[in-house]
Amino acid sequence: MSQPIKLSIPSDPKYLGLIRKVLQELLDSSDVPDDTARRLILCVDEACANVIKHSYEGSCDEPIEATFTIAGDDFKVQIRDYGKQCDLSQIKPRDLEDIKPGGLGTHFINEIMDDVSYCTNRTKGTLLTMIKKIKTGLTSTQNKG
Amino acid sequence: MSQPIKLSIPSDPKYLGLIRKVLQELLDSSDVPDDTARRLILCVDEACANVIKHSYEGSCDEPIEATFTIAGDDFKVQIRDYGKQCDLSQIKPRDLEDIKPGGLGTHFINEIMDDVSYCTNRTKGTLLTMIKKIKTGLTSTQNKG
Amino acid sequence: MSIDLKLDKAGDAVTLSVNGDIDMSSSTKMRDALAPLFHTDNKVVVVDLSGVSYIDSSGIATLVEGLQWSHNSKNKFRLAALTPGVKDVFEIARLLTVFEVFETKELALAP
Amino acid sequence: MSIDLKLDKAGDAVTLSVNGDIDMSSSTKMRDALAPLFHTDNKVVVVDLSGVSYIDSSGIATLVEGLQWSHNSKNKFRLAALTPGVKDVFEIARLLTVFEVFETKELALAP
Ligand SMILES: Nc1ncnc2c1ncn2[C@@H]1O[C@H](COP(=O)(O)OP(=O)(O)O)[C@@H](O)[C@H]1O
Ligand SMILES: Nc1ncnc2c1ncn2[C@@H]1O[C@H](COP(=O)(O)OP(=O)(O)O)[C@@H](O)[C@H]1O
Repeated sequence: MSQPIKLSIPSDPKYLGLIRKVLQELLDSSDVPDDTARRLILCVDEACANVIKHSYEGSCDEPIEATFTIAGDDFKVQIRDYGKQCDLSQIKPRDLEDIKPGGLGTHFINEIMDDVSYCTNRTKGTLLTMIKKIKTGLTSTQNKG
Repeated sequence: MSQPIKLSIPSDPKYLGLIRKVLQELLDSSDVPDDTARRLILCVDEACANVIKHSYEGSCDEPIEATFTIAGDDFKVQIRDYGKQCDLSQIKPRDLEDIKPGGLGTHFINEIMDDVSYCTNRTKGTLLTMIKKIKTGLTSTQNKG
Repeated sequence: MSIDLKLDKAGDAVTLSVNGDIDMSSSTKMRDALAPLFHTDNKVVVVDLSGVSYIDSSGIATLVEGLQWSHNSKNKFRLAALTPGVKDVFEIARLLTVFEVFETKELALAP
Repeated sequence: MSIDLKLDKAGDAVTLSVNGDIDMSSSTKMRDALAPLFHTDNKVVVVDLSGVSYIDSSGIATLVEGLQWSHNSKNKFRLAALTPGVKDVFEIARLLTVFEVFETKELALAP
Protein backbone atom coordinates (compact mmCIF):
# COMPACT_ATOMS: atom_id res chain seq x y z
CA MET A 1 0.00 0.00 0.00
CA SER A 2 1.75 3.16 -1.07
CA GLN A 3 -1.38 5.30 -1.51
CA PRO A 4 -2.33 6.23 2.05
CA ILE A 5 -5.84 6.28 3.46
CA LYS A 6 -6.85 9.82 4.33
CA LEU A 7 -9.79 10.93 6.36
CA SER A 8 -10.74 14.51 7.03
CA ILE A 9 -13.37 15.31 9.66
CA PRO A 10 -14.74 18.47 11.25
CA SER A 11 -13.29 19.18 14.71
CA ASP A 12 -16.42 17.96 16.45
CA PRO A 13 -16.09 15.24 19.11
CA LYS A 14 -19.04 13.45 17.53
CA TYR A 15 -16.80 12.44 14.60
CA LEU A 16 -14.19 10.74 16.79
CA GLY A 17 -16.23 7.54 16.54
CA LEU A 18 -16.02 7.74 12.76
CA ILE A 19 -12.27 8.04 12.76
CA ARG A 20 -12.01 5.09 15.17
CA LYS A 21 -14.25 2.98 12.91
CA VAL A 22 -12.19 3.77 9.83
CA LEU A 23 -8.98 2.88 11.59
CA GLN A 24 -10.46 -0.31 13.07
CA GLU A 25 -11.57 -1.38 9.60
CA LEU A 26 -8.17 -0.57 8.10
CA LEU A 27 -6.21 -2.37 10.81
CA ASP A 28 -8.55 -5.37 10.61
CA SER A 29 -8.05 -5.62 6.88
CA SER A 30 -4.29 -5.50 7.43
CA ASP A 31 -4.57 -8.32 9.98
CA VAL A 32 -3.19 -6.21 12.81
CA PRO A 33 -3.90 -8.05 16.09
CA ASP A 34 -6.90 -6.74 18.06
CA ASP A 35 -4.99 -5.53 21.10
CA THR A 36 -2.47 -3.61 19.01
CA ALA A 37 -5.29 -2.13 16.92
CA ARG A 38 -7.06 -1.01 20.10
CA ARG A 39 -4.01 0.86 21.32
CA LEU A 40 -3.35 2.54 17.98
CA ILE A 41 -6.97 3.64 17.85
CA LEU A 42 -6.64 5.09 21.34
CA CYS A 43 -3.66 7.20 20.29
CA VAL A 44 -5.38 8.58 17.22
CA ASP A 45 -8.52 9.36 19.23
CA GLU A 46 -6.46 11.15 21.90
CA ALA A 47 -4.48 13.11 19.33
CA CYS A 48 -7.67 14.30 17.62
CA ALA A 49 -9.29 15.13 20.96
CA ASN A 50 -6.25 17.26 21.78
CA VAL A 51 -6.53 19.07 18.46
CA ILE A 52 -10.18 19.86 19.23
CA LYS A 53 -9.46 20.97 22.80
CA HIS A 54 -6.15 22.73 22.44
CA SER A 55 -5.51 23.69 18.80
CA TYR A 56 -9.08 24.65 17.93
CA GLU A 57 -10.05 25.51 21.53
CA GLY A 58 -13.37 23.74 21.21
CA SER A 59 -14.45 25.16 17.86
CA CYS A 60 -16.35 22.32 16.15
CA ASP A 61 -16.14 23.17 12.48
CA GLU A 62 -12.47 23.24 11.65
CA PRO A 63 -10.72 20.53 9.64
CA ILE A 64 -8.75 17.65 11.12
CA GLU A 65 -6.92 15.55 8.56
CA ALA A 66 -5.70 12.07 9.42
CA THR A 67 -3.44 10.12 7.09
CA PHE A 68 -2.79 6.43 7.69
CA THR A 69 0.02 4.52 6.04
CA ILE A 70 0.92 0.91 6.58
CA ALA A 71 4.25 0.13 4.96
CA GLY A 72 5.99 -3.08 5.88
CA ASP A 73 6.08 -3.27 9.66
CA ASP A 74 5.45 0.44 10.10
CA PHE A 75 2.11 1.95 10.91
CA LYS A 76 2.29 5.69 10.44
CA VAL A 77 -0.42 8.19 11.23
CA GLN A 78 -0.29 11.90 10.65
CA ILE A 79 -2.75 14.35 12.17
CA ARG A 80 -2.85 17.77 10.59
CA ASP A 81 -4.70 20.75 12.03
CA TYR A 82 -4.86 24.41 11.05
CA GLY A 83 -5.43 25.81 14.52
CA LYS A 84 -3.42 27.57 17.17
CA GLN A 85 0.22 26.57 17.25
CA CYS A 86 1.61 26.05 20.69
CA ASP A 87 4.95 25.96 22.38
CA LEU A 88 5.82 22.31 21.82
CA SER A 89 7.37 22.04 25.26
CA GLN A 90 3.84 22.54 26.61
CA ILE A 91 2.72 19.25 25.18
CA LYS A 92 3.48 16.84 27.95
CA PRO A 93 1.68 14.38 30.20
CA ARG A 94 1.06 15.11 33.86
CA ASP A 95 3.10 13.37 36.53
CA LEU A 96 1.37 10.01 36.89
CA GLU A 97 2.04 9.89 40.64
CA ASP A 98 -0.35 12.76 40.97
CA ILE A 99 -3.79 11.12 40.60
CA LYS A 100 -6.04 13.73 39.07
CA PRO A 101 -8.30 14.03 36.06
CA GLY A 102 -6.68 15.09 32.79
CA GLY A 103 -3.20 14.97 31.34
CA LEU A 104 -3.44 11.33 30.28
CA GLY A 105 -3.84 11.68 26.52
CA THR A 106 -0.24 12.50 25.76
CA HIS A 107 0.89 9.83 28.23
CA PHE A 108 -1.04 7.21 26.23
CA ILE A 109 0.47 8.46 23.00
CA ASN A 110 4.05 8.46 24.34
CA GLU A 111 3.60 5.09 26.00
CA ILE A 112 2.11 3.32 22.98
CA MET A 113 3.83 4.87 19.97
CA ASP A 114 7.46 4.28 19.04
CA ASP A 115 7.96 7.71 17.60
CA VAL A 116 6.01 10.92 18.14
CA SER A 117 6.84 14.27 16.63
CA TYR A 118 5.00 17.56 16.40
CA CYS A 119 5.90 19.94 13.62
CA THR A 120 4.75 23.56 13.61
CA ASN A 121 7.08 24.55 10.84
CA ARG A 122 4.24 25.84 8.63
CA THR A 123 2.11 28.98 8.38
CA LYS A 124 -0.84 27.54 10.22
CA GLY A 125 -1.41 24.64 12.57
CA THR A 126 0.49 21.54 13.48
CA LEU A 127 1.43 18.24 11.91
CA LEU A 128 1.67 15.39 14.38
CA THR A 129 3.42 12.24 13.14
CA MET A 130 3.15 9.02 15.12
CA ILE A 131 4.86 5.78 14.13
CA LYS A 132 4.48 2.31 15.56
CA LYS A 133 6.18 -0.91 14.54
CA ILE A 134 3.41 -3.43 14.22
CA LYS A 135 3.16 -7.13 13.68
CA THR A 136 0.70 -7.71 10.89
CA GLY A 137 -1.17 -11.03 10.55
CA LEU A 138 1.68 -12.49 8.53
CA THR A 139 4.42 -11.57 10.99
CA SER A 140 2.55 -12.75 14.08
CA THR A 141 1.68 -16.09 12.44
CA GLN A 142 5.39 -16.59 11.78
CA ASN A 143 6.13 -15.81 15.41
CA LYS A 144 3.56 -18.32 16.65
CA GLY A 145 4.84 -21.06 14.29
CA MET B 1 -21.95 20.87 9.07
CA SER B 2 -20.00 23.04 6.72
CA GLN B 3 -16.69 21.18 6.95
CA PRO B 4 -17.21 18.11 4.77
CA ILE B 5 -16.05 14.59 5.57
CA LYS B 6 -13.36 13.49 3.14
CA LEU B 7 -12.04 10.04 2.62
CA SER B 8 -9.27 9.11 0.25
CA ILE B 9 -8.59 5.46 -0.55
CA PRO B 10 -6.35 3.59 -2.97
CA SER B 11 -8.18 2.34 -6.07
CA ASP B 12 -8.30 -1.22 -4.77
CA PRO B 13 -11.69 -3.00 -4.55
CA LYS B 14 -10.74 -4.15 -1.06
CA TYR B 15 -11.25 -0.60 0.23
CA LEU B 16 -14.82 -0.31 -1.03
CA GLY B 17 -16.01 -1.84 2.24
CA LEU B 18 -14.19 0.90 4.14
CA ILE B 19 -15.88 3.66 2.17
CA ARG B 20 -19.27 2.00 2.73
CA LYS B 21 -18.61 1.79 6.48
CA VAL B 22 -17.65 5.45 6.72
CA LEU B 23 -20.74 6.51 4.84
CA GLN B 24 -22.98 4.22 6.89
CA GLU B 25 -21.58 5.71 10.07
CA LEU B 26 -22.00 9.27 8.79
CA LEU B 27 -25.57 8.72 7.59
CA ASP B 28 -26.47 6.95 10.84
CA SER B 29 -25.15 9.85 12.87
CA SER B 30 -27.24 12.23 10.74
CA ASP B 31 -30.33 10.07 11.37
CA VAL B 32 -30.82 9.28 7.70
CA PRO B 33 -33.31 6.40 7.47
CA ASP B 34 -31.78 2.97 6.84
CA ASP B 35 -33.31 2.34 3.43
CA THR B 36 -32.20 5.73 2.12
CA ALA B 37 -28.73 5.19 3.57
CA ARG B 38 -28.50 1.82 1.85
CA ARG B 39 -29.26 3.33 -1.53
CA LEU B 40 -26.82 6.20 -1.12
CA ILE B 41 -24.13 3.74 -0.11
CA LEU B 42 -24.87 1.68 -3.22
CA CYS B 43 -24.35 4.72 -5.46
CA VAL B 44 -21.04 5.64 -3.88
CA ASP B 45 -19.82 2.05 -4.10
CA GLU B 46 -20.82 1.84 -7.78
CA ALA B 47 -19.20 5.16 -8.60
CA CYS B 48 -15.93 4.09 -6.96
CA ALA B 49 -16.07 0.68 -8.67
CA ASN B 50 -16.44 2.48 -12.00
CA VAL B 51 -13.44 4.65 -11.22
CA ILE B 52 -11.38 1.53 -10.51
CA LYS B 53 -12.61 -0.31 -13.62
CA HIS B 54 -12.84 2.46 -16.16
CA SER B 55 -10.75 5.48 -15.07
CA TYR B 56 -7.85 3.55 -13.58
CA GLU B 57 -8.43 0.43 -15.73
CA GLY B 58 -7.89 -1.88 -12.81
CA SER B 59 -4.75 -0.28 -11.40
CA CYS B 60 -5.04 -0.68 -7.62
CA ASP B 61 -2.80 2.04 -6.26
CA GLU B 62 -4.21 5.29 -7.53
CA PRO B 63 -6.13 7.75 -5.34
CA ILE B 64 -9.92 7.97 -5.12
CA GLU B 65 -11.16 10.92 -3.11
CA ALA B 66 -14.70 10.98 -1.78
CA THR B 67 -16.17 14.10 -0.20
CA PHE B 68 -19.45 13.91 1.71
CA THR B 69 -21.49 16.96 2.63
CA ILE B 70 -24.83 17.00 4.40
CA ALA B 71 -26.32 20.50 4.29
CA GLY B 72 -29.97 20.91 5.15
CA ASP B 73 -31.90 18.35 3.13
CA ASP B 74 -29.10 17.86 0.64
CA PHE B 75 -26.70 14.98 0.69
CA LYS B 76 -23.84 15.67 -1.70
CA VAL B 77 -21.03 13.33 -2.59
CA GLN B 78 -18.13 14.06 -4.87
CA ILE B 79 -15.83 11.41 -6.25
CA ARG B 80 -12.54 12.63 -7.65
CA ASP B 81 -10.14 10.51 -9.65
CA TYR B 82 -6.95 11.30 -11.53
CA GLY B 83 -7.28 8.60 -14.17
CA LYS B 84 -8.24 8.37 -17.80
CA GLN B 85 -10.85 10.89 -18.83
CA CYS B 86 -13.54 9.49 -21.07
CA ASP B 87 -16.08 10.75 -23.49
CA LEU B 88 -18.89 11.54 -21.09
CA SER B 89 -21.48 10.32 -23.56
CA GLN B 90 -19.97 6.85 -23.02
CA ILE B 91 -21.13 6.80 -19.43
CA LYS B 92 -24.57 5.31 -19.69
CA PRO B 93 -26.47 2.29 -18.42
CA ARG B 94 -27.36 -0.59 -20.70
CA ASP B 95 -30.89 -1.04 -21.96
CA LEU B 96 -32.62 -2.78 -19.04
CA GLU B 97 -34.80 -4.86 -21.38
CA ASP B 98 -31.64 -6.61 -22.41
CA ILE B 99 -30.92 -8.97 -19.53
CA LYS B 100 -27.17 -9.42 -19.39
CA PRO B 101 -24.40 -8.99 -16.85
CA GLY B 102 -22.95 -5.49 -16.54
CA GLY B 103 -24.13 -1.98 -17.21
CA LEU B 104 -26.16 -1.67 -14.01
CA GLY B 105 -23.92 0.63 -11.95
CA THR B 106 -24.79 3.83 -13.76
CA HIS B 107 -28.45 2.78 -13.84
CA PHE B 108 -28.44 2.55 -10.02
CA ILE B 109 -26.79 5.95 -9.77
CA ASN B 110 -29.22 7.64 -12.18
CA GLU B 111 -32.23 5.97 -10.59
CA ILE B 112 -31.34 6.82 -7.00
CA MET B 113 -29.67 10.21 -7.18
CA ASP B 114 -31.50 13.46 -7.94
CA ASP B 115 -28.58 15.04 -9.70
CA VAL B 116 -25.52 13.45 -11.32
CA SER B 117 -22.81 15.32 -13.16
CA TYR B 118 -19.39 14.34 -14.42
CA CYS B 119 -16.83 17.06 -14.91
CA THR B 120 -13.62 16.47 -16.86
CA ASN B 121 -12.77 20.13 -17.07
CA ARG B 122 -9.36 19.67 -15.40
CA THR B 123 -5.92 18.49 -16.43
CA LYS B 124 -6.32 14.98 -15.07
CA GLY B 125 -9.24 12.78 -14.17
CA THR B 126 -12.88 13.32 -13.42
CA LEU B 127 -15.02 14.87 -10.71
CA LEU B 128 -18.36 13.17 -10.26
CA THR B 129 -20.93 15.09 -8.22
CA MET B 130 -24.07 13.32 -6.99
CA ILE B 131 -26.81 15.03 -5.01
CA LYS B 132 -29.81 13.54 -3.25
CA LYS B 133 -32.53 15.27 -1.27
CA ILE B 134 -32.80 13.32 1.94
CA LYS B 135 -35.11 13.22 4.88
CA THR B 136 -32.99 13.30 7.98
CA GLY B 137 -34.27 11.94 11.29
CA LEU B 138 -35.81 15.27 12.12
CA THR B 139 -37.68 15.67 8.84
CA SER B 140 -39.03 12.12 8.79
CA THR B 141 -40.23 12.38 12.40
CA GLN B 142 -42.15 15.49 11.42
CA ASN B 143 -43.71 13.59 8.53
CA LYS B 144 -44.78 10.72 10.77
CA GLY B 145 -46.26 13.06 13.37
CA MET C 1 -14.93 -7.71 4.18
CA SER C 2 -14.68 -10.88 2.14
CA ILE C 3 -17.58 -13.30 1.80
CA ASP C 4 -17.91 -16.78 3.26
CA LEU C 5 -19.31 -19.49 1.05
CA LYS C 6 -20.84 -22.83 1.99
CA LEU C 7 -21.93 -25.63 -0.33
CA ASP C 8 -24.68 -28.09 0.62
CA LYS C 9 -25.53 -30.99 -1.61
CA ALA C 10 -28.79 -32.85 -1.02
CA GLY C 11 -30.01 -35.31 -3.68
CA ASP C 12 -29.83 -33.63 -7.03
CA ALA C 13 -30.00 -30.14 -5.55
CA VAL C 14 -27.12 -27.98 -4.41
CA THR C 15 -27.24 -24.85 -2.28
CA LEU C 16 -24.59 -22.17 -2.23
CA SER C 17 -24.97 -20.13 0.96
CA VAL C 18 -23.32 -16.74 0.88
CA ASN C 19 -22.37 -14.73 3.94
CA GLY C 20 -21.12 -11.16 3.83
CA ASP C 21 -21.19 -8.19 1.49
CA ILE C 22 -21.16 -9.01 -2.21
CA ASP C 23 -19.22 -6.25 -3.92
CA MET C 24 -16.55 -5.82 -6.58
CA SER C 25 -13.95 -7.35 -4.25
CA SER C 26 -15.96 -10.49 -3.44
CA SER C 27 -18.24 -11.22 -6.40
CA THR C 28 -15.49 -13.07 -8.27
CA LYS C 29 -15.26 -15.50 -5.38
CA MET C 30 -19.00 -16.18 -5.63
CA ARG C 31 -18.70 -16.53 -9.41
CA ASP C 32 -15.89 -19.09 -9.03
CA ALA C 33 -18.04 -21.14 -6.68
CA LEU C 34 -21.21 -20.84 -8.73
CA ALA C 35 -19.96 -21.59 -12.23
CA PRO C 36 -18.95 -25.25 -11.72
CA LEU C 37 -22.32 -26.11 -10.13
CA PHE C 38 -23.94 -25.98 -13.57
CA HIS C 39 -21.46 -28.42 -15.08
CA THR C 40 -22.58 -31.30 -12.91
CA ASP C 41 -25.80 -33.25 -12.50
CA ASN C 42 -27.46 -30.77 -10.14
CA LYS C 43 -31.08 -30.41 -11.20
CA VAL C 44 -31.52 -27.40 -8.95
CA VAL C 45 -28.93 -24.77 -8.02
CA VAL C 46 -30.00 -22.54 -5.12
CA VAL C 47 -28.18 -19.45 -3.91
CA ASP C 48 -29.10 -18.74 -0.29
CA LEU C 49 -28.72 -15.00 0.27
CA SER C 50 -30.01 -14.85 3.85
CA GLY C 51 -26.53 -13.87 5.06
CA VAL C 52 -26.12 -11.04 2.58
CA SER C 53 -27.22 -7.56 3.52
CA TYR C 54 -25.39 -5.80 0.70
CA ILE C 55 -25.05 -6.58 -2.99
CA ASP C 56 -23.82 -4.28 -5.75
CA SER C 57 -24.04 -4.44 -9.54
CA SER C 58 -21.10 -6.84 -9.79
CA GLY C 59 -22.97 -9.30 -7.55
CA ILE C 60 -26.16 -8.90 -9.54
CA ALA C 61 -24.15 -9.40 -12.73
CA THR C 62 -22.82 -12.70 -11.39
CA LEU C 63 -26.33 -13.90 -10.61
CA VAL C 64 -27.47 -12.88 -14.10
CA GLU C 65 -24.64 -15.01 -15.41
CA GLY C 66 -25.98 -17.84 -13.26
CA LEU C 67 -29.30 -17.43 -15.02
CA GLN C 68 -27.57 -17.74 -18.39
CA TRP C 69 -25.58 -20.79 -17.26
CA SER C 70 -28.79 -22.42 -16.08
CA HIS C 71 -30.48 -21.77 -19.44
CA ASN C 72 -27.56 -23.39 -21.20
CA SER C 73 -27.33 -26.38 -18.87
CA LYS C 74 -31.05 -26.91 -18.29
CA ASN C 75 -30.53 -26.82 -14.52
CA LYS C 76 -32.94 -24.77 -12.47
CA PHE C 77 -31.46 -21.66 -10.83
CA ARG C 78 -33.16 -20.25 -7.77
CA LEU C 79 -32.52 -17.47 -5.28
CA ALA C 80 -33.60 -17.80 -1.68
CA ALA C 81 -34.07 -15.58 1.35
CA LEU C 82 -33.35 -12.10 -0.02
CA THR C 83 -32.86 -9.59 2.78
CA PRO C 84 -34.68 -6.25 2.35
CA GLY C 85 -31.48 -4.51 1.26
CA VAL C 86 -30.75 -7.09 -1.43
CA LYS C 87 -34.36 -7.20 -2.60
CA ASP C 88 -34.32 -3.43 -3.02
CA VAL C 89 -31.29 -3.63 -5.30
CA PHE C 90 -32.98 -6.30 -7.44
CA GLU C 91 -36.04 -4.09 -7.67
CA ILE C 92 -34.09 -1.02 -8.76
CA ALA C 93 -32.44 -3.26 -11.38
CA ARG C 94 -35.96 -4.46 -12.40
CA LEU C 95 -34.69 -8.00 -12.15
CA LEU C 96 -36.78 -9.42 -9.34
CA THR C 97 -39.26 -11.02 -11.77
CA VAL C 98 -36.55 -12.42 -14.00
CA PHE C 99 -35.32 -14.78 -11.29
CA GLU C 100 -37.12 -17.57 -9.47
CA VAL C 101 -37.10 -16.13 -5.96
CA PHE C 102 -38.15 -18.03 -2.81
CA GLU C 103 -38.77 -16.85 0.72
CA THR C 104 -36.56 -19.52 2.25
CA LYS C 105 -33.94 -22.01 1.22
CA GLU C 106 -36.32 -24.85 2.13
CA LEU C 107 -39.01 -23.54 -0.22
CA ALA C 108 -36.44 -23.18 -2.98
CA LEU C 109 -35.43 -26.82 -2.51
CA ALA C 110 -38.99 -28.19 -2.48
CA PRO C 111 -39.57 -30.24 -5.64
CA MET D 1 -21.95 6.65 18.94
CA SER D 2 -23.43 7.99 22.15
CA ILE D 3 -23.57 5.95 25.33
CA ASP D 4 -26.61 4.47 27.04
CA LEU D 5 -26.82 4.78 30.79
CA LYS D 6 -28.92 2.78 33.23
CA LEU D 7 -29.35 3.41 36.96
CA ASP D 8 -30.18 0.60 39.37
CA LYS D 9 -30.83 1.32 43.02
CA ALA D 10 -30.82 -1.59 45.48
CA GLY D 11 -30.78 -0.81 49.21
CA ASP D 12 -28.07 1.74 49.87
CA ALA D 13 -26.13 0.84 46.73
CA VAL D 14 -26.56 2.27 43.28
CA THR D 15 -25.19 0.94 40.00
CA LEU D 16 -24.59 3.01 36.90
CA SER D 17 -24.41 0.69 33.90
CA VAL D 18 -22.72 2.17 30.86
CA ASN D 19 -23.17 0.89 27.33
CA GLY D 20 -21.15 2.13 24.37
CA ASP D 21 -17.87 3.87 23.70
CA ILE D 22 -16.76 6.37 26.33
CA ASP D 23 -14.95 9.15 24.51
CA MET D 24 -14.75 12.93 24.46
CA SER D 25 -18.26 13.12 22.99
CA SER D 26 -19.89 10.90 25.60
CA SER D 27 -17.91 11.21 28.82
CA THR D 28 -19.77 14.37 29.87
CA LYS D 29 -23.00 12.38 29.78
CA MET D 30 -21.47 9.80 32.13
CA ARG D 31 -20.13 12.58 34.36
CA ASP D 32 -23.58 14.19 34.58
CA ALA D 33 -25.09 10.87 35.64
CA LEU D 34 -22.32 10.00 38.08
CA ALA D 35 -21.86 13.26 39.98
CA PRO D 36 -25.29 13.39 41.72
CA LEU D 37 -24.95 9.80 42.98
CA PHE D 38 -22.44 10.99 45.58
CA HIS D 39 -24.77 13.66 46.94
CA THR D 40 -27.32 11.16 48.20
CA ASP D 41 -27.26 8.43 50.81
CA ASN D 42 -25.75 5.76 48.57
CA LYS D 43 -23.16 3.89 50.58
CA VAL D 44 -21.79 2.24 47.47
CA VAL D 45 -21.62 3.64 43.97
CA VAL D 46 -20.79 1.04 41.32
CA VAL D 47 -20.01 1.74 37.67
CA ASP D 48 -20.72 -1.37 35.60
CA LEU D 49 -18.45 -1.22 32.56
CA SER D 50 -19.37 -4.59 31.04
CA GLY D 51 -20.96 -2.82 28.07
CA VAL D 52 -17.95 -0.63 27.35
CA SER D 53 -15.29 -1.85 24.95
CA TYR D 54 -13.64 1.52 24.47
CA ILE D 55 -12.67 4.24 26.93
CA ASP D 56 -10.34 7.17 26.34
CA SER D 57 -8.58 9.60 28.68
CA SER D 58 -11.70 11.74 29.09
CA GLY D 59 -13.59 8.69 30.38
CA ILE D 60 -10.76 7.77 32.71
CA ALA D 61 -10.65 11.38 33.92
CA THR D 62 -14.34 11.20 34.79
CA LEU D 63 -13.81 8.02 36.79
CA VAL D 64 -10.87 9.67 38.60
CA GLU D 65 -13.25 12.48 39.46
CA GLY D 66 -15.64 9.84 40.81
CA LEU D 67 -12.85 8.67 43.06
CA GLN D 68 -12.39 12.21 44.38
CA TRP D 69 -16.10 12.68 44.89
CA SER D 70 -16.24 9.42 46.83
CA HIS D 71 -13.35 10.53 49.07
CA ASN D 72 -15.20 13.76 49.80
CA SER D 73 -18.58 12.13 50.41
CA LYS D 74 -17.33 8.99 52.17
CA ASN D 75 -19.29 6.79 49.77
CA LYS D 76 -17.54 3.79 48.32
CA PHE D 77 -16.77 3.95 44.63
CA ARG D 78 -16.33 0.72 42.71
CA LEU D 79 -15.76 -0.34 39.13
CA ALA D 80 -17.13 -3.62 37.84
CA ALA D 81 -16.66 -5.89 34.84
CA LEU D 82 -13.88 -4.20 32.91
CA THR D 83 -13.59 -5.58 29.39
CA PRO D 84 -10.04 -6.38 28.21
CA GLY D 85 -9.90 -3.19 26.14
CA VAL D 86 -10.89 -0.99 29.06
CA LYS D 87 -8.59 -2.82 31.47
CA ASP D 88 -5.69 -2.26 29.13
CA VAL D 89 -6.30 1.50 29.13
CA PHE D 90 -6.40 1.56 32.95
CA GLU D 91 -3.15 -0.36 32.98
CA ILE D 92 -1.40 2.00 30.61
CA ALA D 93 -2.64 4.84 32.83
CA ARG D 94 -1.24 2.91 35.87
CA LEU D 95 -4.59 3.43 37.57
CA LEU D 96 -5.87 -0.12 37.92
CA THR D 97 -4.66 -0.35 41.52
CA VAL D 98 -6.02 3.05 42.48
CA PHE D 99 -9.61 1.92 41.98
CA GLU D 100 -11.58 -0.83 43.69
CA VAL D 101 -12.16 -3.11 40.73
CA PHE D 102 -14.46 -6.16 40.75
CA GLU D 103 -14.93 -8.96 38.27
CA THR D 104 -18.71 -8.56 38.18
CA LYS D 105 -21.36 -6.13 39.24
CA GLU D 106 -22.67 -8.67 41.77
CA LEU D 107 -19.26 -8.92 43.46
CA ALA D 108 -19.00 -5.14 43.56
CA LEU D 109 -22.37 -4.99 45.31
CA ALA D 110 -21.58 -7.69 47.88
CA PRO D 111 -21.32 -6.10 51.32
N1 LIG E 1 -2.62 19.43 19.89
C1 LIG E 1 -2.21 20.19 20.93
N2 LIG E 1 -2.05 21.51 20.78
C2 LIG E 1 -1.66 22.28 21.82
N3 LIG E 1 -1.40 21.79 23.05
C3 LIG E 1 -1.53 20.49 23.27
C4 LIG E 1 -1.94 19.61 22.23
N4 LIG E 1 -1.98 18.38 22.75
C5 LIG E 1 -1.63 18.47 24.04
N5 LIG E 1 -1.35 19.74 24.37
C6 LIG E 1 -0.88 20.22 25.71
O1 LIG E 1 -0.41 19.10 26.44
C7 LIG E 1 -1.14 18.96 27.68
C8 LIG E 1 -1.36 17.50 28.03
O2 LIG E 1 -2.27 16.89 27.10
P1 LIG E 1 -3.04 15.60 27.50
O3 LIG E 1 -2.09 14.65 28.11
O4 LIG E 1 -3.77 15.10 26.31
O5 LIG E 1 -4.07 16.02 28.62
P2 LIG E 1 -5.27 17.05 28.64
O6 LIG E 1 -5.64 17.33 27.21
O7 LIG E 1 -6.31 16.31 29.38
O8 LIG E 1 -4.76 18.26 29.36
C9 LIG E 1 -2.43 19.73 27.45
O9 LIG E 1 -2.98 20.20 28.64
C10 LIG E 1 -1.99 20.84 26.51
O10 LIG E 1 -1.44 21.90 27.23
N1 LIG F 1 -15.83 6.55 -14.10
C1 LIG F 1 -15.98 6.18 -15.40
N2 LIG F 1 -15.04 6.50 -16.31
C2 LIG F 1 -15.16 6.13 -17.58
N3 LIG F 1 -16.21 5.45 -18.08
C3 LIG F 1 -17.20 5.10 -17.24
C4 LIG F 1 -17.13 5.45 -15.86
N4 LIG F 1 -18.26 4.98 -15.27
C5 LIG F 1 -18.96 4.37 -16.24
N5 LIG F 1 -18.35 4.43 -17.43
C6 LIG F 1 -18.84 3.90 -18.72
O1 LIG F 1 -20.25 3.63 -18.58
C7 LIG F 1 -20.53 2.27 -18.84
C8 LIG F 1 -21.66 1.78 -17.94
O2 LIG F 1 -21.21 1.73 -16.59
P1 LIG F 1 -21.94 0.79 -15.55
O3 LIG F 1 -23.41 1.00 -15.70
O4 LIG F 1 -21.39 1.04 -14.21
O5 LIG F 1 -21.66 -0.70 -16.01
P2 LIG F 1 -20.30 -1.51 -16.16
O6 LIG F 1 -19.25 -0.80 -15.38
O7 LIG F 1 -20.66 -2.84 -15.58
O8 LIG F 1 -20.03 -1.56 -17.63
C9 LIG F 1 -19.23 1.54 -18.62
O9 LIG F 1 -19.14 0.34 -19.37
C10 LIG F 1 -18.21 2.59 -19.07
O10 LIG F 1 -18.05 2.56 -20.48
